[in-house]
Amino acid sequence: LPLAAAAADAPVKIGTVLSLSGPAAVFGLPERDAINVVAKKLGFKSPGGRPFELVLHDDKSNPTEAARAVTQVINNDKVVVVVGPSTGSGILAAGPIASRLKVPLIAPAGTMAVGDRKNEFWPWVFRMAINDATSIEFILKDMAKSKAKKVGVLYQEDAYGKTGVDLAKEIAPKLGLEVVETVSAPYSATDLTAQATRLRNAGVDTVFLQVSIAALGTSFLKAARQIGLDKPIYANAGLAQRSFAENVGPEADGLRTLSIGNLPFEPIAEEKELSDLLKADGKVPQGWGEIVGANGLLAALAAIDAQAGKEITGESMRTALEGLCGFRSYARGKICYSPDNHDGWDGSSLTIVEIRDKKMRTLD
Amino acid sequence: MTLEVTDFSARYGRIEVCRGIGFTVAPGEFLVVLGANGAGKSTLLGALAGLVTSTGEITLDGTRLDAAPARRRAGMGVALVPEGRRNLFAPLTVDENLQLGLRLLPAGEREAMRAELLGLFPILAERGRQAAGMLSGGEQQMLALAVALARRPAVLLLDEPTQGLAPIVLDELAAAIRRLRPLGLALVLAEQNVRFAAGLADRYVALRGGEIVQAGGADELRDHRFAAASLLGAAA
Amino acid sequence: MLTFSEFILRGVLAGSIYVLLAVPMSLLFSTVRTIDFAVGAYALVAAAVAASVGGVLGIAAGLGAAVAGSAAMALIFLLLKRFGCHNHIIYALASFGVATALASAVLWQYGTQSFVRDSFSQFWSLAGIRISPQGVLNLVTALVAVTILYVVIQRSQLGRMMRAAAVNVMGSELAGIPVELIQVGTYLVGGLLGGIAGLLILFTAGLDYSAPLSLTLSGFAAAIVFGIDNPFRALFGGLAMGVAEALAAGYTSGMVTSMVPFLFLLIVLGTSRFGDATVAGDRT
Amino acid sequence: MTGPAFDTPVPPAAADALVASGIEVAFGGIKALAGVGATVVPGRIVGLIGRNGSGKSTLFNCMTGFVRPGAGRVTLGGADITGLPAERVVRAGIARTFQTPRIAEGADVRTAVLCGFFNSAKTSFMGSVAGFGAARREERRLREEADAVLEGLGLADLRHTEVRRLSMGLVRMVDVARCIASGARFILLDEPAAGLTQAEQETLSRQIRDVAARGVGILLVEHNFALVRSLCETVVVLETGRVLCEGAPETVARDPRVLRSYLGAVGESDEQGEAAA
Amino acid sequence: MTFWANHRNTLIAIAAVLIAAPFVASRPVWLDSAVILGVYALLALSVGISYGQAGILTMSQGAFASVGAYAAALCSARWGWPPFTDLVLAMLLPAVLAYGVGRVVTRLSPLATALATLALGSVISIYIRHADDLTGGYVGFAGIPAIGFIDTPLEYAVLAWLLVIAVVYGYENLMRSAHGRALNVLQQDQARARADGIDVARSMSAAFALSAAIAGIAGWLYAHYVSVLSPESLDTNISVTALLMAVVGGAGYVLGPIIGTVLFDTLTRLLPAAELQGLFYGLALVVILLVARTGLMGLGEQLIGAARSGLGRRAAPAAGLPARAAS
Ligand SMILES: Nc1ncnc2c1ncn2[C@@H]1O[C@H](COP(=O)(O)OP(=O)(O)OP(=O)(O)O)[C@@H](O)[C@H]1O
Ligand SMILES: Nc1ncnc2c1ncn2[C@@H]1O[C@H](COP(=O)(O)OP(=O)(O)OP(=O)(O)O)[C@@H](O)[C@H]1O
Ligand SMILES: CC(C)C[C@H](N)C(=O)O
Ligand SMILES: [Mg+2]
Ligand SMILES: [Mg+2]
Repeated sequence: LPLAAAAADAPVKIGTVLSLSGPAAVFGLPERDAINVVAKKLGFKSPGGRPFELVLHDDKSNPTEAARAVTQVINNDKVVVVVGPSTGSGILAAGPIASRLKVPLIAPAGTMAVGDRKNEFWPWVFRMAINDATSIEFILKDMAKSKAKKVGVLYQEDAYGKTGVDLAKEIAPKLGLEVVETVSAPYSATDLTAQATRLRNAGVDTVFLQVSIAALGTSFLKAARQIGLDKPIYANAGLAQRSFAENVGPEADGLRTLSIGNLPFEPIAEEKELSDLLKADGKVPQGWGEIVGANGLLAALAAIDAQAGKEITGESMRTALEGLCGFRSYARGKICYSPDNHDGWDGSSLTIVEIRDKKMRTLD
Repeated sequence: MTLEVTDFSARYGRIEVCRGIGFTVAPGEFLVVLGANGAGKSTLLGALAGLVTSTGEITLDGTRLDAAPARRRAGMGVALVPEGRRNLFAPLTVDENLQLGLRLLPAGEREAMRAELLGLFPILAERGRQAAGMLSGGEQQMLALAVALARRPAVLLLDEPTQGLAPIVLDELAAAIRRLRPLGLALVLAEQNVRFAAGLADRYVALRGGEIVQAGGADELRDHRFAAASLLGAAA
Repeated sequence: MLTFSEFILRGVLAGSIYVLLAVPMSLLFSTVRTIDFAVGAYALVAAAVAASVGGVLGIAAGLGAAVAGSAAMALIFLLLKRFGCHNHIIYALASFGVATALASAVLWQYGTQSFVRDSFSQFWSLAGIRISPQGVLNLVTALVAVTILYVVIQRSQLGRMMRAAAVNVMGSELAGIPVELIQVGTYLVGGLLGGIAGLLILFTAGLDYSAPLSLTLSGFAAAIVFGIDNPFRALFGGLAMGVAEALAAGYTSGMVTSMVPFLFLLIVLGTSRFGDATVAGDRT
Repeated sequence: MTGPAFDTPVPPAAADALVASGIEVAFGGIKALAGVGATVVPGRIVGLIGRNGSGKSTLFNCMTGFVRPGAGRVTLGGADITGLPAERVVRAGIARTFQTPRIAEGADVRTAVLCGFFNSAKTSFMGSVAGFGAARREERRLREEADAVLEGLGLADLRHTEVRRLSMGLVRMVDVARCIASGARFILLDEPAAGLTQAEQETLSRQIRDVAARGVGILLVEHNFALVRSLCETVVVLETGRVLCEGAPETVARDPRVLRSYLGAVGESDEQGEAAA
Repeated sequence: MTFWANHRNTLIAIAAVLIAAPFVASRPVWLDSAVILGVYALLALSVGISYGQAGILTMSQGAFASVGAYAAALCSARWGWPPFTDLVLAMLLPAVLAYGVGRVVTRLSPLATALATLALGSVISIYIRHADDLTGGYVGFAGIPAIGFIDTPLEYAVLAWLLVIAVVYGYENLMRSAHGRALNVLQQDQARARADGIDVARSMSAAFALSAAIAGIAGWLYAHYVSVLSPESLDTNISVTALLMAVVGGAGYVLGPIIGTVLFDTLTRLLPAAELQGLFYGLALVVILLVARTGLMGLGEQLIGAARSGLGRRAAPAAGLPARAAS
């Protein structure tokens, strides 16, 4: 059933289903903040002048809730596009619903499976993030520049951690690296000395952290220092968070992390604008979550503007998104979708940052 | 100490179970409360101890008790041994139960009292480290009595203390309670065992439907048929 | 062999955190026969406040905040009791609500940051194993807490009153024991102990807004696995869980590593008699 | 027959007697029973008396599977049932009451009695869930039988009364009804008369006699010697875990050892016996 | 008439569903909610049986549901079983698991039981996360087909609530049978139960298995309706939520869990999506517990009781001795 916005001047409804609680709130909250400040700055009108409304729901970092929230915003609030859910598994659960109700998702997660063309719902999901394979290759390349050969991996026990470690094992050999040991930790771990000890005993030259729970990151770094594992440490984007950098102690100095831009500490021109907006609203920029969120909204708005004067439905939004390329965004790289490519971003927006004195410094 | 109860009623929620009760027990005097099952004996004793909501006045040598919660009445000298020895702490050892009973006594007197109680119920000394709940039924009853006696109460309320005790132990128990008379103990005893009650009490009151229907001297109880028919209200 | 003993040692040090969380559970169980699911939240609140205030004042403020959290729980407990609810599971569920509320308040106030502070920068070497003095401090604190608790509960008049209050409210009233005062007091002490655990975690590994539930469950498991009726059991429970996790992390991988702690719980509960329903003092 | 002999002649039915012999039980250091035996014959009432803590309830617990004896045997009609779990003992036909009544709060009298029928219920767990016709007929049958049991004990009017509103005496009667419902051929009663008024005791003893008359063997623990005297043909007296003596109530009551250790003053006056008669 | 007396809850449930149906059917979003609500109601009912009746404080219903859900997914999507046949496996598998574990946990204290079921749930979900080939691991399982002809949310909603009513019917049958009474007795007093001849371990395990089978039905429905599964779809949070729903509604009453489900669901919808959501949720939970200490059903019963005794009925004297005593 086509869900049409009643009249051309009636506000278009945009759903935002994000993780505002639970472990993924680390990303969901900055995503929401950025979406809010950008919408406010635009005066709830798209750059092309079309008024819009935001409908916010919490997916609680849980796929069941994500699916429910997406159903709700589409059926109840009649949104024509959804930014979210925040997590890979949330998107996978919401995908079939989006495809059944014919409303596209703008998905801010790197999980590979989200962009798998075998999914029936593939046409309805547009990734607003860098996919994990690209990310991991990027950071491992940086690692390969050092003399390190033997890599140890610590990953958190969830989808993010597990897909990360699997990709790392797959990609490392192509770059002349070898993953010699992997250890994992549940969210609840309070002490990672045993894991660190095991990596040390395996004689690794370098360590790769595939974690997004900052507490696990800090805990591991402390453990590594305590047990005398002083090797260079790299981390995937999960740890590129302001609060991690600021709260972790000196043991984090030298840690290299993948990031989309460096919003909290050294924003480049477009990022600076977003960072100022956030600060003006009393928010403290946290990391790439804001970039991903803000750009999700901008993509939706760009798609709306691409249909100026026309009736907007979920289906028309999908078509418009597939034609979207190089719209104005708060990011380094160019975001470009096409009917064959729903991955949007390539590696050009990625950077490596290094933690020094509780700040993330962009390396180049 | 003199226990005085006037115009006393007790209720469970909206249900009034005892009403218009009044009596006085002088120091050293023993009063038995008789009545059929459900007449309200336990309710009366529970209310005197502060466990059941009540209206009316209770004074102990002129001090009002009725406003105080059960916990404070305990400190004011009232001790109740409820039906089914429900004042025991089953997982705690016999010794610990006794120590809790002795708590309200001045520290210096505790050892002497302990020895006295263990003399009265020697089995409790043997079972000191055993959980109270593991004792035999009768042993539990003895412990329940010992715990109540331990604090040397001014008013002792006993709810069917004879349940589960061997005949010979009843004799010993009666003798022990009698020894408390010169110390000025006021005793209120609810009993079905008329023989035991008659041997111990000075006076009786009979309850029916929550009201006192009869009162008199204990000698009247020695006539069994009289007691069974008119006081326990057995036959309908 | 050295590796093995290293994992054991690290497990023991890690397990001391579980012990610290288990101690308030064991304590509360001995006086109220229920579980306070907010213990992990008290820990989080203490850590968050201490980290943001900083310094000695921060430690005091953190503990104060944790106790305030437990005071809220105690108040709810009292209200439930006054309203005539004597179901211990309801108290536990209410504490679950308090835990959720406190964690959410921390998230709102401090955001998603992880709270972590540095304590010692020097490490000790014990037979070639590098350990942090902080870990030793945690273990010592746990041992002290367990010992004090054991002496108080098992050997003191107060302890007898606490246990009495837990098993027979009517009997306690008759014995002149201030049941509610004791139970509320226990909740508050539980808050304090939870707060101390939180501060030690703050200086050991750090934690964030999502930690409370898993902290609570770790403490719960440690308190129960070898039987909840004695704080020394909680000590062994916590340390054993720490060791099981460390050995699993050290010697196994993947699925097995994650399963070992839970299999350990299941096996102990399934084969031992520690968790048996036969409560002392119930005979036929 | 391994049990001790009766003073009265053993009726022919004794072949299917419930016999405990040489029972020993120790709890930690406490020797609760040291070689105790007792025999219950269908249709007869045997009394078990003794000082508090002499081991009466423990013997009960051994004969009903709640305590596993350290030594000794319990047989039912010759079959060894020592150490069987309690639920299996019930299925073998031995039911018991508890010294402190154990009642499920809130249930009404009929439901309580229905619980006693658990053994004779023929539907399976899943059959009950599915609610097949058979299950429904079965339920109807159980209800009728329960009503019959209540009727037999004179409790029919109380069918719908909540158990917790009953006086202690009636609660104990309901417990007896529950035993009968289980189809037991032997019923072990632990101080059923505690806390009963004289009149209630009389009702109770009449009904115990009725039950026995139907061929049920009864083992009765009771401190009310008058009641024991009026009901039992044989009495076993225990003293600190041993059988002190055994015989007809009159004989036992005159035994000086029994007077000294158990009866005290009661034994010397006979009026109690008359009162209960 | 006897059906009314014996199946009051079933009839009430049917009536409530019929009354709600026209309203629900009028809004697509409500239809979707009705399906999910049905899933939760089944889960809460399963808690009602295991906790409310058998006294097993279970924290593993989410795990049982996901076993049922993955069974459904594998049977229908991978092995091509005909529609509805997978329901058998979805019920059987959790039931067998629960029966086995039940034999162990029945002799534990309630808290130890809770811990054991929590550990069991964790083991199950770890297995699901790691069995990549079977379950799709962390990423999950997509493309679960519809149940034969049942395809639209309306049809799913009808199916869901038919299942709920069927479960209520069976639950009610159970509670009116010897086995149901046995559960009630053993929950309060195991010694009493054994004296009645009840094999405590067997009865409790059977109830736990039944409850797991019902959770399996919930998972089966969920899998087919949502069509994708991941390890977090039906996790410990769901177990806890189901427990809360059952307790809030009144775990000991047949309909209590359903009422709790509806209330909880409404509550979570009304809460604002924000950092403070947890605060409101926690406070709301506390307030509900304060108001309805024996669950909403218990509260209702109390109110009715109060209204009745408010009519001035005096204390009924304790039932006296029956007539035969007077002689
Ligand atoms: N908790 C309660 N709530 C409501 N009514 C109660 C409660 N306890 C007792 N009653 C009622 O109060 C009345 C008096 O009971 P009480 O226990 O005081 O009788 P009693 O004289 O001690 O009987 P018995 O000889 O059996 O011990 C009875 O009608 C009983 O049903
Ligand atoms: N489970 C147990 N643990 C420890 N001691 C026990 C246990 N059960 C019984 N005893 C002890 O064994 C002895 C016999 O107890 P039992 O209950 O058999 O006595 P009884 O003859 O029934 O006494 P009563 O007439 O007082 O009920 C008692 O001294 C009791 O303390
Ligand atoms: C942009 C990416 C780094 C996002 C990340 N992989 C996630 O799943 O949240
Ligand atoms: Mg009474
Ligand atoms: Mg006994």
